[in-house]
Amino acid sequence: MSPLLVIVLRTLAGLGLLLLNGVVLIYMLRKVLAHLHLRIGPNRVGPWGVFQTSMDVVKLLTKEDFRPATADKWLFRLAPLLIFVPSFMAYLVIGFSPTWHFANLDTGVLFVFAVLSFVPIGIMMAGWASNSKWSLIGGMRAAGQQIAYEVPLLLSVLGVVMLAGSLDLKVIVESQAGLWLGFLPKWFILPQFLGFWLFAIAALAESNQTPFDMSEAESELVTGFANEYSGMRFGFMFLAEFSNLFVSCAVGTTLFFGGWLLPGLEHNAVALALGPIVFMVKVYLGIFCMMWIRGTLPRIRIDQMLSFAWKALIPLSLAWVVIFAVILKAVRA
Amino acid sequence: MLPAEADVSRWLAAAGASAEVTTSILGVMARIEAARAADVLATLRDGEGRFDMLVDLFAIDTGEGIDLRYHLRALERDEDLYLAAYVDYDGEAPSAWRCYPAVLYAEREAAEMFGMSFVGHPNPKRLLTTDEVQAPLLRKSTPIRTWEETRRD
Amino acid sequence: MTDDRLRVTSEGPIVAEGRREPLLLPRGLRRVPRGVDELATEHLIVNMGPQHPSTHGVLHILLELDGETVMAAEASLGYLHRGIEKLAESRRHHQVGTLLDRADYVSGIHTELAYAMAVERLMEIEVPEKAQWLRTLMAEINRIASHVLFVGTFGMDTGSMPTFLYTMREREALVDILEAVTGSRMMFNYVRPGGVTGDLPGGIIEKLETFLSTVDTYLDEYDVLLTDNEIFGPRTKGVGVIDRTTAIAFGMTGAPLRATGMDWDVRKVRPYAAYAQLDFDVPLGSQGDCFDRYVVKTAEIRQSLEMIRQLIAGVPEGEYTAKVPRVLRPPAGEVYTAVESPRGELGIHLVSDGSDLPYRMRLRSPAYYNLAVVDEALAGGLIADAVVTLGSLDIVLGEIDR
Amino acid sequence: MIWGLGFFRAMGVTMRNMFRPTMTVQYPDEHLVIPERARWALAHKFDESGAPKCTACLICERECPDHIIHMTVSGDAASGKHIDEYRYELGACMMCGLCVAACPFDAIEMSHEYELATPDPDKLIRILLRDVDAASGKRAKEVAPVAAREAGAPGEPGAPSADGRGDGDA
Repeated sequence: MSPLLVIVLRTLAGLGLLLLNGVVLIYMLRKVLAHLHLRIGPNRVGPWGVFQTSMDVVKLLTKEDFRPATADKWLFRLAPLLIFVPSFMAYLVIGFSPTWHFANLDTGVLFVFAVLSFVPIGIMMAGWASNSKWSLIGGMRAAGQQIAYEVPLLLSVLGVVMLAGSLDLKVIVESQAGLWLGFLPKWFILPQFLGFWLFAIAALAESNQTPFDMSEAESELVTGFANEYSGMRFGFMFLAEFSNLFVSCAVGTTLFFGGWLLPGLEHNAVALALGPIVFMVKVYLGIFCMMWIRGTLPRIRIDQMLSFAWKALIPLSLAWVVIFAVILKAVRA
Repeated sequence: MLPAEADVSRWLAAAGASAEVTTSILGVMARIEAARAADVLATLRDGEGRFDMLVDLFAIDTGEGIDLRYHLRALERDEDLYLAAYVDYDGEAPSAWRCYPAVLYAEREAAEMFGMSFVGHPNPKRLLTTDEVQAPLLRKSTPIRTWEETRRD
Repeated sequence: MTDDRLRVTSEGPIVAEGRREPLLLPRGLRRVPRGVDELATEHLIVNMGPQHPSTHGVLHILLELDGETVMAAEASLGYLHRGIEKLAESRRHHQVGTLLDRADYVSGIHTELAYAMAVERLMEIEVPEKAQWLRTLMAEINRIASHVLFVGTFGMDTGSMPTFLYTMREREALVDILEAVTGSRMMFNYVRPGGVTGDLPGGIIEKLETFLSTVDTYLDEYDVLLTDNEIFGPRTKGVGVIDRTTAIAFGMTGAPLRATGMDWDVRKVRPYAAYAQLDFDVPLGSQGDCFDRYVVKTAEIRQSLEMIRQLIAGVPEGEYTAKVPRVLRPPAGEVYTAVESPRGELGIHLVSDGSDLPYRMRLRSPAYYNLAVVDEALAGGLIADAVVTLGSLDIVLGEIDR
Repeated sequence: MIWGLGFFRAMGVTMRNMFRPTMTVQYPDEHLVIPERARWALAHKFDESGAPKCTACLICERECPDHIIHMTVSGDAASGKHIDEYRYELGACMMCGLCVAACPFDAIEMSHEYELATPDPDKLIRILLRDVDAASGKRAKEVAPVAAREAGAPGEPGAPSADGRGDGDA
């Protein structure tokens, strides 16, 4: 087949995975939150409510895609795309198994975070374009929050990159193979324990999850920047939020929990076959933890969150990078 | 629980208001003229009486005019005192918000429901009803679908 | 209190130094004078309510925002005004209870009790001991149901979803007991002048005991989820501070007043029904911020549980209502009776002219005076603080708008 | 306790609740048990022979605070009353139970029928009795003669307080 066709097919497969993931994640969130709160969650549409989210997607498709008259015409239409496309592009870099990946860039980590930094622009654009005061406040909050947490996110990843010696996700995962002292898997979470916590907090803030869901704080701004959107435009934003969730968890597993590697078996046919399944299980465990946090903790106030980022997270991650570099040099020498 | 009538009339005399003090099942009530209400309240609060809390302010339509009720309370001594002031329909009374900010809402409601006004109230808008409601609602003259009318409609 | 901290609206800035011109309706956006160095920033006038997730009812607050900070706030009321006081003037004394349930619809028993006591004091009716016992028990069950709803919605205001759903479990158990005894879940129509409309049906004491056995573990869980939480603390401590002089000046009663350390609880100061025989203490706060109001309310839940245990221990015998004439015709006169409702001191000022219809009934509603302070308490904070402060005042709009 | 521990204890609470049974009552399939005293829609009582116990004394119509019971009665006390129509506006009823408390003949009760939602408004007005002879005047509950009212006061509202016991010594 011609390389162009391969690329098109891979992108379509990526889009298909994203939509499937979105549907499964929304259903999973509603079920997890329900059972955390002594409720049952969707159980009417299909067995155990499995078709609930797909029916929601159909509903969003058929709903009227309304645009307020006073809204800024072009920006209003552009905003959902600018939120959805970056999280879709980030999909393409994730490696599900040594052979399964859409495109393997040798600067994978950098590409993911560079692409994800488009999302706050989209959110602010949505907030501003819908010409409603509450959306504007939601948009402003999102901008302040994501810029403040972009820095610690990248700094926390530096440690891993130093350990693996390359930005390529495949190389990072492969360098986590093998065992320490016979039983400990060589995952980067062990040497990089503090780095992992910094990454987790920053990733939570990046994907607008509680306790950092300031931009669509239900009790203050109803749904913040997405107030005036309806129909499939709102669907894109909603899906983007969940694919951001998936991407941050996927990157977290690749960097810290050894991607598709199981401590026991390496480099044989079975590992290759089991790779994607192991990877997806790890990612979904990470997503479950994020949903667990979402169903428990209250929300931080916007100024507390920004001062926490600038005064606590960034100095800590800077110090950690320096200390870890020194330790690494000493160990390697 | 009840302040002695002698004390009450002494405090009121200090405020220079002529008042007839009565004691009933309600408690001690002093009737003063509406024009002096604000100064009497100020002296009762800052003076020796120390009635530091205004529990309630409301009006009663007595057929010929509007009777204001100020319900004061001295928290340390747990004593209540009622001030009654007579205002005729569409009349006015001095606003007492400077010494009891609690009356801010109560005065707006009393003015709107009984068709009177409070001089000096900072925000004399309607509180509970919208502009379409013209008649003062709680006056006895404003009709309501009484039980008798509906007996055989 | 006559310092200029409280000069209000048209004669000058409302309150705090940061405040500029007051908020009067209708008004255009004000521009800050374009000084050479000053950015031309405009204040944003935003409507919070009447349809808003955290105004606890149909309350419409106009916020004047400078960025995220609230410069001025003004509540506009009346969306739930049904003219209860006017309607009461054409109802017989035993029919007014149905109106009063709908004033404070979260704690109907307290409002009915206040009215019944007013008529009883006018007609000098002596209420039998069993009726007083029943009234106190139902009032305390209703208080816990209302406080538990407060804990849930206050958690929701700060963003914590689970507390709201867990508190519904408690409230459901209590409301079922209330339905079994009074006949309805919220609109009880249970307390009448002279006594109550029915004795405890069978099985209620057992239901209460099972509830009491499990509720303590759940209350400790709410403490873990909210009180000791590292996010809930900074969100509520030092937010919406209302000190004692402001609280007394604005006529605030109930938890907001006790949160400032003022020991004033109508059940202790002027005991009514069977409260004189119960021993319970009145929890007090210190700073008068949102956190203290919340802690005072959760402590009050535990006190009410204690009271219910004491009540269940000794069930008196006797009639559940006094001999009361079919048509109540109290003598001419005025009376004021106060009750400690979950929101504060709820008083009924009843003026009777000797006929069988009340001449004038004034409902002194605690939430009405607790809300009046909103213009002061919200100024200076962020929007998130405004939501939390409003939630901590635990207002019910039915009682404010009457 | 150290700063970060509060998060994990809170998450421990929610995880514990994950294993507790859910409290949702799945309404169309499961129904809540209604307590005996619950008050819902108004309903008439009938004696063994199927005739209504209502004697058309109009006390419930006068007692209702919202005036939603309207009865049209023909004939007079002597020759036996005939109820043409007992009209009950279910839509406006607040189920307070005052009419049942006031009825001296124990002829009406607050039933347990709570599924009252209907799309069309006409169903909200119910004709409980149509074209039926009223029962004779024997009193189910011993009620003292109603205190004569002074001139000028409207009709005589028979409103016994709790369950009809009251001896009119105003």
